[in-house]
Amino acid sequence: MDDLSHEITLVEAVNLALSHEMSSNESVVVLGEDVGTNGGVFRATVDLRERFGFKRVMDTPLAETLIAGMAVGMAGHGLKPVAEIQFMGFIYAAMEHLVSHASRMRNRTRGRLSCPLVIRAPFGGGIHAPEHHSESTEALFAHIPGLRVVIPSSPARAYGLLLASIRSPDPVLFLEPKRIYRIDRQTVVDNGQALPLDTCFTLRQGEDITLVSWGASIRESLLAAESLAKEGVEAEVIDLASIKPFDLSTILNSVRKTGRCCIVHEACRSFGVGAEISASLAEHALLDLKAPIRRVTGFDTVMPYFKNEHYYLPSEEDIVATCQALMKF
Amino acid sequence: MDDLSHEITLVEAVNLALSHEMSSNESVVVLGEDVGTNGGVFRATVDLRERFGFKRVMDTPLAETLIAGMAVGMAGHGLKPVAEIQFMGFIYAAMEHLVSHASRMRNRTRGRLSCPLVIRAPFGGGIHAPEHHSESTEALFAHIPGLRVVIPSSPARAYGLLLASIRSPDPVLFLEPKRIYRIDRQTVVDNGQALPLDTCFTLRQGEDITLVSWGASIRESLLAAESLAKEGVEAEVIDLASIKPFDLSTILNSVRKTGRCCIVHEACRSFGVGAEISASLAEHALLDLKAPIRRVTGFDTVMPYFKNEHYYLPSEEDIVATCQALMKF
Amino acid sequence: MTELLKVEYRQYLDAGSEVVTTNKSALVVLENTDLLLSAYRWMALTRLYDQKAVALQRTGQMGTYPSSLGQEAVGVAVGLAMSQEDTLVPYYRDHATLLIRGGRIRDLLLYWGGDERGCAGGPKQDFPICVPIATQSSHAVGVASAMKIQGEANAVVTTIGDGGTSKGDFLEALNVAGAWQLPVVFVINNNQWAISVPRGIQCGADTLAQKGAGAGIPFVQVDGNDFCAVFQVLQEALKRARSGKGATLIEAVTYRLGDHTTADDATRYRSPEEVKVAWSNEPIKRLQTYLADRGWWTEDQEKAWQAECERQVEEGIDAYKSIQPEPAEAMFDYLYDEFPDVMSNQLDLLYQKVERMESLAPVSDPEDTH
Amino acid sequence: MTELLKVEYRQYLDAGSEVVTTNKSALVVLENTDLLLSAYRWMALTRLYDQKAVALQRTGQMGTYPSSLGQEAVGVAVGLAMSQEDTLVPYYRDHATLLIRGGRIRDLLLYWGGDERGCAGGPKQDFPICVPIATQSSHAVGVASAMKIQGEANAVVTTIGDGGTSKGDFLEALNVAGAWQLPVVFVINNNQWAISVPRGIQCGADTLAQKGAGAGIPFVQVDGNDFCAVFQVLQEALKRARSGKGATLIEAVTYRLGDHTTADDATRYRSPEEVKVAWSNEPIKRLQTYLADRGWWTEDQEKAWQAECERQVEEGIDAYKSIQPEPAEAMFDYLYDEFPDVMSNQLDLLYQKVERMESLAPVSDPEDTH
Ligand SMILES: Cc1ncc(C[n+]2csc(CCOP(=O)(O)OP(=O)(O)O)c2C)c(N)n1
Ligand SMILES: Cc1ncc(C[n+]2csc(CCOP(=O)(O)OP(=O)(O)O)c2C)c(N)n1
Ligand SMILES: [Mg+2]
Ligand SMILES: [Mg+2]
Repeated sequence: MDDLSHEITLVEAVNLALSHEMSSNESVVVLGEDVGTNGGVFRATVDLRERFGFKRVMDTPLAETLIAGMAVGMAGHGLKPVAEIQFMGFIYAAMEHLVSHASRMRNRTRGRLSCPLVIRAPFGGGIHAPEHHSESTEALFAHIPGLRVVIPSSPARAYGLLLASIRSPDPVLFLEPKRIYRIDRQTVVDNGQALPLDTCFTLRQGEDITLVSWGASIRESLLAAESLAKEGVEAEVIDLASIKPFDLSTILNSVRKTGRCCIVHEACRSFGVGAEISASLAEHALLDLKAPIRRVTGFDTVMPYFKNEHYYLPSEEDIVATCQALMKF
Repeated sequence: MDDLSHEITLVEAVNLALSHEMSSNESVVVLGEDVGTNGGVFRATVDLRERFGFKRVMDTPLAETLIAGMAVGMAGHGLKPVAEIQFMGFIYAAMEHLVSHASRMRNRTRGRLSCPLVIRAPFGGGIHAPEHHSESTEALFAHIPGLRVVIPSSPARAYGLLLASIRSPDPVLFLEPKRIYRIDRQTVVDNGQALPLDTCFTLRQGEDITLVSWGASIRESLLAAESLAKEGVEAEVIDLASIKPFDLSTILNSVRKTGRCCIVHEACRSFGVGAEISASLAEHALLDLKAPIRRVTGFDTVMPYFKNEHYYLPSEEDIVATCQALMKF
Repeated sequence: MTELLKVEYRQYLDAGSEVVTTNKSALVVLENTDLLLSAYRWMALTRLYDQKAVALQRTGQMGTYPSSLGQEAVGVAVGLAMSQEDTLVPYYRDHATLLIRGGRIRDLLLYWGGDERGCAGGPKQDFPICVPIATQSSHAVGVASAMKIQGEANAVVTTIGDGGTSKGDFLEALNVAGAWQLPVVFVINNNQWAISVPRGIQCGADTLAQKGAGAGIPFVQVDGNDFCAVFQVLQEALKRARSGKGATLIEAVTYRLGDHTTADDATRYRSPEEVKVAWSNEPIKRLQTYLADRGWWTEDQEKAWQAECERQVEEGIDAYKSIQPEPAEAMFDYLYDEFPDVMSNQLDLLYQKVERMESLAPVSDPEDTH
Repeated sequence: MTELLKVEYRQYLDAGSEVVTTNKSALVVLENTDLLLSAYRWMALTRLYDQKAVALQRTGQMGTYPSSLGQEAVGVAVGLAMSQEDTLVPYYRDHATLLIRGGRIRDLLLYWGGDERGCAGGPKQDFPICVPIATQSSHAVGVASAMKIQGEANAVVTTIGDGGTSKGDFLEALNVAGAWQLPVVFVINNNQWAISVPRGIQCGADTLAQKGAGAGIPFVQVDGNDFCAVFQVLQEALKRARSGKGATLIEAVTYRLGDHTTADDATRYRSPEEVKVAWSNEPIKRLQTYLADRGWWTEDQEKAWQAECERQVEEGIDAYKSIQPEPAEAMFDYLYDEFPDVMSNQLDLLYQKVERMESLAPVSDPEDTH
């Protein structure tokens, strides 16, 4: 008998979810640059070619517009394409198909066609990669009606959320925080159980302040929460997970309880995802706030190349400092 | 002697600013689809071909990626390209060049090269146009570090802000609210005077509530302010104008005074530009707020085709109703 | 350096309706009376439909509209050459093809009248009208690839304008179609103009067909006003596609006799002489004369058919005019498969807005645009 | 349908260093001792630099690095054929060309070592290293168009990999270069692989050169391991460009002897046999043998030159290692022309962050990637 539980990394969990869905659903196909023989530059699609063959694991020509556009065509013709964009920094050429087609096909045809595709892309900085390999531009996609944007922050959530994304009848952008691709291992049971796409996950309970984050920054948020606990400040840590559409009520309930909120993300601050969370809270929880809503984020600048990227990335200490300030407000 | 002042429309003001800069600066060139002989599908570039010749007014092949990419090349080689994207709905193919190059060239070369281009695009709904001709996705660009995003709301500001954009050493996305291209006429003196890109414009003073908007929605905002005045509510109306980077302090001072803020925009609500304004206020003016910050916006949906677009577009009545609610809060 | 062989140019009937081919297989088409009569009828219907659609726009009863005047042979050939099981991935000027594939006149009008229900009909696998230029090409290769993966023996036909051939999507799609030997036929409606930009400014190559060379796929140029030739190259290409031999690129050379759309005024950028010359090449008269010369089509038949077209188009217009608009909530009905609970706030706001609107006057008039 | 003529293939020296051309004009290159010695020296320097750069990465002293091993003839030919006034719009594997155009080894290392100052040097008009595939092609036609508008008599050379030829930017740029007769030379470094994707999967055409056909520009395929042939086709193309005759597409057929980058392991996807065969074709030995056979290059010269290369590269490495990192605020210094006042809040936050950091330990080790 197969042992279904593994101690695996986040990127292995991605691979596991892909294998699981490809085994159980013939219409799932994988396409992208180097996803076949090479198994993906991060090994996310390793062994899929061997197991599912050339027809279902396709190395495409080097063209992101094409990858997204073909995925639209495949999804509109009965397949469930899971396309990889090698790095989020190269997703912009794919944008027209996501904005103007993937997210609109059902609406445009009043339900005759739909576009249930998944675009996977590793994102975020902190791995000392070259230029354009450290992007966190999830906000651009979160603004697009009809798309779903999903970001896991642990191996188990990567597995469960990717299953859900592949099974979703809607187009999903699934962003993988590559900084934590291999940083932790976790037991993941390959039971085919998807996680919901309409909820955030409360990773830590606390009464004093609400920390909202997603992706790799969950790591620093949890570390900061531990630090704060030593000072007697109990932070509630919420993993947003589904960025679009997002579950405001869990956050709202938490902030109504704690009266304080700090949002943490790696992307540039201005017009980032944090802004929407803050604005929604400002609209719905004003009277519950004991302190302003603060954001700990990257700066409004091009991500510095890796020699200086530590000046850009939000750190545990940044979060702690901000939370301390909010507690004193 | 030439009479330099004209009663002109917004689109004529765009044309006037282009003529002015092309006359006074040889390196200014115009490129795009149908900008030459045809003078642009909205007539924004009319007569420029006749006056400045084929070399400086270029009908490009039909390729938005190319238009943006060529503009990057031209800007990096001593020209000042003003490229037109025929409708904002077709700008997505140009995104990679804006995000990965235009906004980064100076940074990447530590000042050796820069990318002083202007991309002009008509945007927004309400003109009963076909699919994809009603987009307001300014938020996508506002999130990009190194870009400037500018939106005029009157003929005079179109003239002055476009001059400023063309003279800016930074890359500028200049979005033209086509719904008000021809709706009003205003005297514009062709004096070559640019408006600043680092300030918003307070169009109406008021003590009771701050209305922040930009582009075509300024029209409904001002109408709403008039309506509210009849009920004794004096709204301060601020035209954001420079969306990125934006002038928070004018808004902040206004909201500190009024204690109430309503943000109006046509784009989808979630992760829109309004979110950043609201979040910034929530961070810096919490204690001054007498009511929650509210947004009157388009819905988080694909803009309905024109038969139903009135259900989507923020109206004067929507703004009045929201302001009334905030006054009663 | 390297030179191309002369690109094949296919023409069976010239502008004077004379048979100009010695190709024997052309007879299969040239003597197929049923086919030619059917083609003629569809072309005539399309032309009348186009004319009435423009009139609806001019009288404020519809939105911006792109007539296919002069390009009917291409659209009809595509429609008649395809089988119902093939997949069409069209662009926005394919009215004839949509009609042949079962699209209702009402629905076409709905689409251009600003109502999403316009693309709800037609064969369920066909892609909807596509406005962002050239993006349909990428979708078409996606569909073709899905067909190959799923073992389907059908083909995809996708259309594009001459202007569209400059855009990356089209070129990327050609490339993968060649690399993967996909069952897809690319048809360029080279109507000589991309709004105001003439074909010569769009591309420096002698033919657009030769864009197939770089992708390693066969290509051919055809007289796009000659239904017979277009139909036959399409049949050949479809056969290739269906038998696993891969893609074909067809450039159909025709002319946009009308404005780009009702929002355009072509007199700004092209001469009346050019248009006049083009009229002498137009496809409907050419086929009509051919048919009449052979006694396959009489004046009585013509009259009866025009009356029938009139009836069909008016029926479609009536249906278009009488349909109730969708309710406001329709904007959310197809956004996600299920309306997400987390967005319920938006529905509340919409209902409030609708309530406010119901106590107010109707909206102001449209400005016509692209 | 239509067939291509055989695409011209240029080769002067074969893998065994034998002259295989009867083309008289080839002698201009084959007998230009100074040129060939210079080319040889640059190729040898590039190879040593590449090797040491890889070693720096392997020892954790630099970031991910793309070696140009085996492709030196292409890079050197581009560098030597261009004039200082021409503009180079490179991609990321053009180390030889950058060096020839005055790029400092220190700067190349800085770029790949994660420091923006790496692209601050070189000829002031040259474009920086470009990572997003094929986007440089669009910039190149923009530059070429600026040259034409400004009446400049120079040319642009832009490079791209075989994989890059599939991306829309490249194809759109070819098209406008043909339509507008732009003074630009496109050079494809066809090193047979795009990371793990072999040339055959990338495109179904026999040559990549023939992508020029659809754009109406002349094209030629050349043995990319034969410096002499590459140099001469470049010279011809540059002459065409500078004299207003427009663009040329050159496909240089070579081989990527190393991994894609230091983050890649090519043994996963290609056979050692293939690489072994490719080694017998490599460009440096080919030119060296040719020179040695004629007595133009001796073992003593070789020794002296290797020592000189060692000295230059080590000097560059020392300069790289000893440079102080930029201060944190550098991230804002080149963002806008002037730092916008309205962003001053961000500077405050940065200073606070730096203060916090100064009381903390250094950051953890990098994970190597692309
Ligand atoms: C990506 C994109 N850019 C611009 C437009 C605006 N536009 C609509 S039609 C058109 C010209 C198309 O010309 P062509 O491809 O020759 O097709 P035709 O309309 O002549 O049939 C343009 C520029 C668009 N719809 N999509
Ligand atoms: C737009 C874009 N997509 C993907 C990548 C990731 N990537 C870097 S190099 C490469 C392969 C390039 O192959 P080729 O064009 O043949 O050039 P080579 O590296 O072989 O010189 C890929 C896919 C990228 N840099 N840019
Ligand atoms: Mg056309
Ligand atoms: Mg390569």
